[in-house]
Amino acid sequence: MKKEKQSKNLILPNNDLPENERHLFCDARPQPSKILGKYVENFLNWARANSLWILGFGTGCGAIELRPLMTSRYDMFRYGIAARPTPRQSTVFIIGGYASVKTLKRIVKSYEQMQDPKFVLALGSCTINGGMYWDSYNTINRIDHYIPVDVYITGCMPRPESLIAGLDELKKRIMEGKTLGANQYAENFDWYKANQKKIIKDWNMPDFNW
Amino acid sequence: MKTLIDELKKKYELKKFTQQNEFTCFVTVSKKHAVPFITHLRDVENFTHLSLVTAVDRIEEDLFQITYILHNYQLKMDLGVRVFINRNEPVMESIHHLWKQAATYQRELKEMFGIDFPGSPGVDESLFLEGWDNIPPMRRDFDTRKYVSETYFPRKGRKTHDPATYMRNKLYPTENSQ
Amino acid sequence: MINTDRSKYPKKIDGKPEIDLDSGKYLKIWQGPQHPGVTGNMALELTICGDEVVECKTHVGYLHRGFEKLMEQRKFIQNFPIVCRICVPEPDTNEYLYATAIEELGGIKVPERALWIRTLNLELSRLGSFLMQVGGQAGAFGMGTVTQWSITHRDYILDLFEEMTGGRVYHMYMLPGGVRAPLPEGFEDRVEAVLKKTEKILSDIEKVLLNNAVFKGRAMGLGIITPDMVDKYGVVGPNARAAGLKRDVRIDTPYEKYGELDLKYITGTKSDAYERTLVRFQEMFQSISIIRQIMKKMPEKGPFYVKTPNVLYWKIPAGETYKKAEATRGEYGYYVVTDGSDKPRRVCVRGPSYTHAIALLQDLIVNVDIADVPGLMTSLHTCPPEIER
Amino acid sequence: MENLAKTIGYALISLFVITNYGLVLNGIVRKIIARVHGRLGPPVWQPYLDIIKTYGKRTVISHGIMFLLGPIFRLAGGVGTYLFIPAIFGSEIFSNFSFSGDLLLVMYFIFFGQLGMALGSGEGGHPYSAIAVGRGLSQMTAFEFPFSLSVIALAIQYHTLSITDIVAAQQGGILHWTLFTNPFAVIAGVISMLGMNMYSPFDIVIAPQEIPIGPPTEMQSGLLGMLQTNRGVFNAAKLVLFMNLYFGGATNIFSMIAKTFSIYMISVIVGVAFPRFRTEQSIRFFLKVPLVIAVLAVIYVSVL
Repeated sequence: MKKEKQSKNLILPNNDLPENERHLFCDARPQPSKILGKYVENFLNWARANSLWILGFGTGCGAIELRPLMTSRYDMFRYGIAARPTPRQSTVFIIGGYASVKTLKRIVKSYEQMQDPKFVLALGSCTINGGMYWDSYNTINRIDHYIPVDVYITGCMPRPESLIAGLDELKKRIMEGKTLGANQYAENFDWYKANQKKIIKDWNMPDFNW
Repeated sequence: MKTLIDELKKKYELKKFTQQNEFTCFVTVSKKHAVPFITHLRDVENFTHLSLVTAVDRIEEDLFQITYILHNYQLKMDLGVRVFINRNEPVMESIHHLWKQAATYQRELKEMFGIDFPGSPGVDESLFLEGWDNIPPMRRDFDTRKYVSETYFPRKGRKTHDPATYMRNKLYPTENSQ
Repeated sequence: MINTDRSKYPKKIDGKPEIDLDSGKYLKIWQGPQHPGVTGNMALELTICGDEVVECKTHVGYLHRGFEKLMEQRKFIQNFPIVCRICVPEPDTNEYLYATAIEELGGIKVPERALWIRTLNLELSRLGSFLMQVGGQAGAFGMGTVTQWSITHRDYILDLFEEMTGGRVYHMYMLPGGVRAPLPEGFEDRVEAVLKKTEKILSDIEKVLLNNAVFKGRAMGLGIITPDMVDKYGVVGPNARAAGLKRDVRIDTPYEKYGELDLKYITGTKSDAYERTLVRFQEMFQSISIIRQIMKKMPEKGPFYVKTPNVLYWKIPAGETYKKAEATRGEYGYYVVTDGSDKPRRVCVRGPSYTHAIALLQDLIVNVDIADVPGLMTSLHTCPPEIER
Repeated sequence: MENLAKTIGYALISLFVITNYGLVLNGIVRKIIARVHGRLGPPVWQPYLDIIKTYGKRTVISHGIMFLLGPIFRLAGGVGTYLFIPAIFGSEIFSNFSFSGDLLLVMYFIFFGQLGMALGSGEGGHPYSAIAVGRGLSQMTAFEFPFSLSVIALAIQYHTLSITDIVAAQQGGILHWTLFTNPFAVIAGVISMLGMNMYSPFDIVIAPQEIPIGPPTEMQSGLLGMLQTNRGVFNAAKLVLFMNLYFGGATNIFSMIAKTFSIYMISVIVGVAFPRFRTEQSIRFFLKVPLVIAVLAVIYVSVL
């Protein structure tokens, strides 16, 4: 069913862009990238799991615990985890807690700019069901309706130890080859887009930001 | 402080004065005298520091209460100036010419309460929200829980109790009084 | 030293620079929200000409959670766990201010020992937040070493909080009527050990950072706040003190036990980024001495919590008050209005960064080299969560 | 003919060796910096993992042909720099394609890569890339002055432009090194090496807090992998060059490793102890003291 839907509109409309700017932006849908042979993929997964680059985007109060994680108390560099300032090069996106609508727009943008394979680590209870802010008019309740999530870390606020545990869990999943979030996003693209456009009122960007 | 307010009563029409604690007191001033009164406080009585501009939605009396909190570094006193404006045409004079940061506060009030401050720079731009198309969220008649349940995707299984009844049933399961 | 002579362009038309982006002289850059240099989650819309910023617009609201709306629909005691989420690096000020405002309106007298414990808690959180700020200041100028050191030592203070309150970042410790728990056994010794560590690392940082020629060359003359700007922009806290004005809420309007402690105004003269860093440094040493005084005067026994009416049915008579305390960034205020029901009518939070990050930064940043924008932001110690609530 | 084949084969071997050496050196340096911070730091083989991962990305996006060529130029610059430096004096394997007058070619290759990178990142279209390219090129021209002057001083001193001859002239005891025969040139050269190695206070091109992270902002996947590989080759090549010019070259691989490592430590230790310069501060710095010292070096060798 999804297949025929995709084949119908392979070109994104980019309706929300002004006419004179449409040609400037990419209008191709994301396609699920093909998985290589078993042994190659295992080898690459081993490398991916041992060099996780976190996108330096403190989207919420979870960012406060990333700093102790980077310093000598809980030294995350030991595990080959580093922070990259640009989404093009980073592989892990840590959603630091609640995401307000204004931030969610930037989260989607940054997530789509990251290169496959990319992993999402949702931090804090507020990404799971809204947590403290379940009835706030400006924070979303479930992040997994807007971008695919690989690992959740509960708590408000989660301790650095639990962050490390979550990253270990992520490593395990990568080794097992279960983290195909990007493909999932490409396959259910229309559903994700519909959810995003439902709450992001002024959508003044292309439908898919390469 | 009381004396100061009393002798200011001659010039401006001031109403209820309350000494909240040893450092804080509040006074009500009519809408048309508000900005001259604040200017006088700033220039003559050197209440030179504007701490806060905020509003309270008195929906029962159909009023908005705008509160300016000024601080005097000589007397070490906080003075809250209350101004009541009509909730149906919420327009107030701007004080951005007195303090630079007042423009930001008024911008927030415009967005959160829908109170307009004509002439305040950038008062119409949204400060916190983006693409908000509902009634201003801080008004009492905006029901955020209803909005959330309609807009976002609440995860099933979240139970909310009224803590009073919940605790009573938990502690005294036998008697179901009240 | 920054060249402040922008006589050529942009031409000023009645005060506002006229900027024609098509002329190719100007470049519009969004610094943030995804940017390692900005503090927290906010954005600066910079228009740069060459390497210098000619116009800036601060965009906040990425962290807006509508706290004030949430508080209006929760009971008084239900609010006390969420107020600390307002400011992440320094939550205790929020807890204290909310608790004391409720106590004043509800007519509750807090016992002596609780006051002392609260003062200790506030001062410890100030110390931790200052350490974090110095780390950020060094990192913004590209000195990662000092960042690592200072943030590690802030972690020891978080350990103290964990032992005292059970929470590492969010403590939920000061509730209306007192504090949740007394100090644990032998707490003084561990506080003293952490203070010794902190003093040592501070002296190291002073050697490495404050006497560093490169740091001086960049921070001196950056973002000067003249004393007449202070009242015009509502500058408070260390930023105002670095301009030479004696303004400290702990001394002006003493709260809790600050009246009985020996502390003094710490002022600078030039009020550039370097001076502000110096002021914050001496603040840290002062709060270390304050903590020592508190631990000396801390009463051993006595009630630490006064019984409030049943919090589930607690109705507070109508009234309004404005309580303020000195956070690391300056005057932090809570304006609470009650209407006789069991929920607050309005709670408004006044964060000091509100003025620093928007009104002040937009004007200070003009003619600053784009390389210095993060340093300037950090030297103002802007903290987005308290702006947006 | 087989002579040429042998040379090429040997050059490839030495290139392979120097690449791995450079990558391991990066890993060791990361660990050393981490120790200064009080951390343990990543494992030494971390650079290899990063390179494998970046090459193993599933998608690549391009902003145009020049964008794709930029990293290739950079890598070519790094490899070319190395291939014309005799790494180990007297060793046939590590003599590479060194010939008389190769010094000029090497000095050209050192900056060839940066120019290619500038073009590529320019097409990337990211404003920070553009700013960083401006910064990088201006700083490059700044430390070019003292560096070229000190090389000229060496050329006058040893009456040759061949690195092999310069190394040969420094053999026979530590006192024959340029470090002692012409200290001015060494000081000027080493200071400009600090600028070349992109550590604080001269890392204004990849200033993470200011213009994250400069030219490679848009580079991803394989393109980034090339840059990382180049970082291994190019660092090692530069270190070997400085070792040859100033510190008496190396007669076996162990002395080469020891010397290059200690040369690299200079910029690392300076890097962890200083904040970052502003652009014009850095340029002013290079045009003051090092330039004067370099001129002194030229005068010194001319009057002798």
